[in-house]
Amino acid sequence: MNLLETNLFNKKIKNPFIIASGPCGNFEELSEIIDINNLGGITTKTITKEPKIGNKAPRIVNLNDGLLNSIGLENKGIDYFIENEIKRIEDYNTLKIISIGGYNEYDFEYMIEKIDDYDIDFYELNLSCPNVNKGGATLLNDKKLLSKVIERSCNSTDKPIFLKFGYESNLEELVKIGVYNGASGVTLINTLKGMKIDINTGKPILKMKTGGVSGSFIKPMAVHCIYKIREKFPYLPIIGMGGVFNHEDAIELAMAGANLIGVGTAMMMDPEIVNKIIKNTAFYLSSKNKNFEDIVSKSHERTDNYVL
Amino acid sequence: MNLLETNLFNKKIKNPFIIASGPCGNFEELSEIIDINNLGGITTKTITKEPKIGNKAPRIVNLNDGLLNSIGLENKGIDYFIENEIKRIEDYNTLKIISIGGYNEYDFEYMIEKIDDYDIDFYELNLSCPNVNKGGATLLNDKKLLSKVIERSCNSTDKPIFLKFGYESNLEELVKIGVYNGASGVTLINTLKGMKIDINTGKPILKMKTGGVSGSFIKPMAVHCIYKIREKFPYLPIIGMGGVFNHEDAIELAMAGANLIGVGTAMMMDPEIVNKIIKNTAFYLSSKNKNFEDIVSKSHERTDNYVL
Amino acid sequence: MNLARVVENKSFYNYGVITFKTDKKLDIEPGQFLMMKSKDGYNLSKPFSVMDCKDFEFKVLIRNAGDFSKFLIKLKIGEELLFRGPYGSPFSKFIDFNKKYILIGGGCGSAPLMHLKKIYPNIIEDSVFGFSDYRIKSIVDDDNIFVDRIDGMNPVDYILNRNKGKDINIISCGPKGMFIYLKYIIDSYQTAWISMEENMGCGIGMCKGCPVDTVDGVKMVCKDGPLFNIKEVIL
Amino acid sequence: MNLARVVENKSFYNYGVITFKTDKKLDIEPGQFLMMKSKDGYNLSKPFSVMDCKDFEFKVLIRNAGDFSKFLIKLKIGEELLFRGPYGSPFSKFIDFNKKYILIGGGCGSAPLMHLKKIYPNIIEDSVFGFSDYRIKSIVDDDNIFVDRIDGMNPVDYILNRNKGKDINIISCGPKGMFIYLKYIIDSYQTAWISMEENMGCGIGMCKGCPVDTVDGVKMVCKDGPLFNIKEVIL
Ligand SMILES: Cc1cc2nc3c(=O)[nH]c(=O)nc-3n(C[C@H](O)[C@H](O)[C@H](O)COP(=O)(O)OP(=O)(O)OC[C@H]3O[C@@H](n4cnc5c(N)ncnc54)[C@H](O)[C@@H]3O)c2cc1C
Ligand SMILES: Cc1cc2nc3c(=O)[nH]c(=O)nc-3n(C[C@H](O)[C@H](O)[C@H](O)COP(=O)(O)OP(=O)(O)OC[C@H]3O[C@@H](n4cnc5c(N)ncnc54)[C@H](O)[C@@H]3O)c2cc1C
Ligand SMILES: Cc1cc2nc3c(=O)[nH]c(=O)nc-3n(C[C@H](O)[C@H](O)[C@H](O)COP(=O)(O)O)c2cc1C
Ligand SMILES: Cc1cc2nc3c(=O)[nH]c(=O)nc-3n(C[C@H](O)[C@H](O)[C@H](O)COP(=O)(O)O)c2cc1C
Ligand code: FES
Ligand code: FES
Repeated sequence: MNLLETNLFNKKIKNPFIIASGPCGNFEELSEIIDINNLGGITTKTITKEPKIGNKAPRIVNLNDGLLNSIGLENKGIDYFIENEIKRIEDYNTLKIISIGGYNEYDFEYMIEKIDDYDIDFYELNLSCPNVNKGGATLLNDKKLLSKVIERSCNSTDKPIFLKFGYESNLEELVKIGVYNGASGVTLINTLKGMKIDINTGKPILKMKTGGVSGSFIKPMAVHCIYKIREKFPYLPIIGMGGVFNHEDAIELAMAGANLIGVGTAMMMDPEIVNKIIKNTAFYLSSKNKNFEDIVSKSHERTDNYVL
Repeated sequence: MNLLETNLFNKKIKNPFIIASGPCGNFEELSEIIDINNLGGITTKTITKEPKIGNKAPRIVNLNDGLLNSIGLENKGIDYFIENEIKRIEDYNTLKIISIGGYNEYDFEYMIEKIDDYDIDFYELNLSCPNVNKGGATLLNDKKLLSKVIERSCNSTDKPIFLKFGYESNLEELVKIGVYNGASGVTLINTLKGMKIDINTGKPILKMKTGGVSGSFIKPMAVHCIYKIREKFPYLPIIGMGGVFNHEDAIELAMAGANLIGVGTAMMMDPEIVNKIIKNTAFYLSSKNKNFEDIVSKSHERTDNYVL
Repeated sequence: MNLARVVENKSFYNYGVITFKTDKKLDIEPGQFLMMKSKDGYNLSKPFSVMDCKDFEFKVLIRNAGDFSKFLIKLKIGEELLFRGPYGSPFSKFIDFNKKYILIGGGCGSAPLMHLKKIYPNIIEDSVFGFSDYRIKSIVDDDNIFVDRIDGMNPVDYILNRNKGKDINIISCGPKGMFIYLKYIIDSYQTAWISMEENMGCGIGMCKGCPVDTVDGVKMVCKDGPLFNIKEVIL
Repeated sequence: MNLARVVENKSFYNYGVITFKTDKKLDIEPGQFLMMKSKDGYNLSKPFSVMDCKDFEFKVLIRNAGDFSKFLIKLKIGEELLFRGPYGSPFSKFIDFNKKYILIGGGCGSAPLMHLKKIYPNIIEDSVFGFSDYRIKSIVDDDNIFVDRIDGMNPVDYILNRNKGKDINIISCGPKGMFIYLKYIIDSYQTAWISMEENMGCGIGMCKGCPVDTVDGVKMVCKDGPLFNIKEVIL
């Protein structure tokens, strides 16, 4: 019996570990290092309608136990993706999540319509990339536009749609808007905004100045966001991510309420790490005689043993 | 000549290092360890109108290079403060900042009126404590109430008022509201919300579940917030804080735009650390032949050498 | 903070007894604790009771509870760390030197009691130090160490039984569960001092990080304790 | 990731030459790099070129640039770290083995060129390795190491002068400023291959962290490079 197996929307998922959007690109390089079919799922790097050349270098700064990036959603656009990448991705025997980003409801609709007949499982709308000025970021400040984007996207497909948010002051409200407009789940959390200044030059190290902070030290914020949303939405599927580097991190996010666990920055540090996390989580569960699903949302259990 | 000396509102300040609100209480214990008069300034632990007994234990969790706390603004209230503490604080020969927190404009006005005739320098309105449910936290969600609180506070005193905010999605808007209603400066940043779950018990470690994250690993977020506000408000006094443990951290925050530098969590780790930071910053400045004020906002300089 | 260098480390996976040498002459009374941290990183200092102390050396008994205690247990001879203190009120502040005391230690809580026993042997009537790992005997030398149950009893029952009828004054240090049990079984005319533990921030009373509920309101373990009268504490 | 153990560390404050031994037989071509990280912590792996490599051993030349390189320089014999790779295209992919090359190294950029020189001595016409700290000579052994200016010239001018009139093919590795100068002074009929550096994330092309602008659009240093034709790169 596979202790890691889990279910979402009647789909059997081998294990809860999925590749977070971005750090692993579209798995071409990764597939030469690990077997993609062993993963619970994969999320593409966010695809946009038009190609984006991304930001100028430096795009990456290592922080102590964290990472600051300003890739700027570099990608070749939806048409290139469909011509050159979707076929390879269809062939992986794993949950396939397509991450898309855009400026308005038409962008999202356009992309979903182009891609919807391929063998993919979920969409993830990247509503929270801190690295694009005109992009998803502003959607969060314009609730009407946000509602339209979500509604129109959900009307364009029968597939489940996840909304990806970051550490936002009004996260609960945003999730409410999402659920109200038809989203099936949420992905928490995207990177936080951060900056590092080189004190020798007096200049921000990233060419774009501000970037997104990910990695180990955003985990407490991720756990908080996941917990808070799980508390308010007991049955909403949550893909949790933020600072997962080992099975203990993964279990913490699961206990906070994550149904699936995304691994991002850790894969850049060591592309084989996800296999280690899968193996150690399985070992942990078997030593506790539990399934993965038993521990999901466990931190919300009442003392009277009521289980969500 | 004192390279560290700086000025705000025509007050000479010995050096830019001030004790952040909270971690050092009201300096009774600290004054037995270091000479308070050597500091640039001190901020009291946030005082409320009524006494608060704080949250249940555990209130503190160590994170790797960070700290999670849910003290819950434990304090004995404004009356006790005035009867028992203000006299001792008046006697320190340093910049005195009084931090106050409340639920509405009357709370703030009441406290300011009680305290305004004492020998203190600035007020700091704690609008962003993540550890109180009914308290400052909600002020940020109610812009009308927030405006009233700020306006009424500013009308109650001639002393400068700083507004303390955290890492908020709409930080710029909040600062705008503050400045519009008469605030003299801002303090950035308060703790972020975070949680840690003990995976052995499946329960959040803090009794209050969610707490405030401070310490080394919030520095990139602090630098970002300070930078962003300095960019929009070139002349607004900013007290910067968040993860300052050594002179390099302090210089980074100063370059981002901080006029004064608050030290919080680091003082809990080592109550003497602020003296080390002051000494090393002085040494750094003298080796570069610069004043502290020369490096404030340095990261905003254009290549054409335009200095803010 | 002050520097301390490891001069001896007797340890196995769960527990360690580590002796440190410092440059500064130490004056640590039984019941007091030190705040310790590694030289690297930006973590809080953590509280540890002193088990023995003389001139420039002090000894601590460590339970492997998490990252920092694991780091301590793994320290090699010559390696260094930082500490400050001593903090907290010493046992001697509360003790009536005309009385006799029974010491009840649970796990690492035994450390300060062993220190007390060594410095003031005359006031000790009896003692028991309960551990859950028999290997503790290979690193801590005391006749009253018991592992698990003694004659089928838990250490608290055992020692109270053994001293039945005496005018019992207790000093106890250990896990909260032990105190709750102790409070439940001792009679109202008996005195018991307990040494509380709580997650700490500053260790000196300024951060309000280590509250304990008492009949007189919230107090701080680090500054107002760690020793409290069991009747005073709301467990 | 693989484990490597330090077998030799020759270093002073600014630079170090460290030899590692591994369990896995290595096959690293000149020009390739390894991604290295310490065993603890959750930091990115960082790229370092290999300076020499044989069977189970490899050697790197490190400049003290920040936290991780400082950590490397301080490693003691027997200490371990993690690495993966080799990554990046080897020089041999671009080199015309019928031609002769001039190697121009700036600082640590000299490392892969020294490796190339050792493996393919026949294709090297001349070389210069410029450093700013004379102590480098105590840890790196090569006749063509120059510190600062040579006969009043910078290393680039010096070596081009010394080889005037020859059919010049250059391979260069070093700071960006050197490449900008090189691009400015070489003639359009001359070939120059330059090995680019950029802050890296994954090291294998998936994260898009290490862009370099080229006449054919944005490329990744780690996957499409690190060697590029100087004419192709927009510096
Ligand atoms: C006055 C005092 C004296 C102490 N003396 C000793 C001693 O002599 N020997 C010894 O081994 N330990 C002692 N402790 C406990 C010791 O401080 C903690 O075990 C230590 O901080 C754990 O750090 P860690 O990084 O290893 O584990 P962490 O990962 O920080 O904690 C592991 C577990 O212990 C809990 N914990 C953390 N800090 C404390 C704390 N201060 N008290 C109780 N539980 C905590 C956490 O919630 C967690 O569940 C003492 C504590 C106090 C307050
Ligand atoms: C293909 C390749 C090969 C390299 N080979 C060597 C080598 O053989 N020896 C050697 O000493 N160094 C080499 N480097 C550079 C080395 O990777 C960086 O110096 C190292 O990552 C710095 O890490 P740090 O933690 O010490 O400093 P950090 O604190 O990370 O950085 C210090 C400074 O260097 C900058 N920096 C960080 N990473 C890089 C980078 N990858 N390239 C350029 N600047 C950077 C930062 O922006 C900062 O200004 C190579 C880099 C690349 C891309
Ligand atoms: C280099 C890099 C690129 C990323 N690109 C994307 C992206 O294209 N779309 C997206 O939704 N999230 C992107 N993210 C965010 C991650 O998917 C993830 O939400 C975040 O990094 C937190 O998880 P982690 O700590 O495991 O990395 C990126 C993160 C990194 C570090
Ligand atoms: C234990 C603790 C108590 C705090 N109490 C207060 C408080 O009462 N009022 C306030 O405005 N900020 C409070 N803060 C926030 C700090 O003043 C500061 O904004 C924050 O910790 C970031 O700085 P640091 O990383 O240097 O600690 C507290 C922080 C800590 C760690
Ligand atoms: S630990 Fe700070 S008050 Fe006790
Ligand atoms: S470092 Fe990730 S693409 Fe080059």
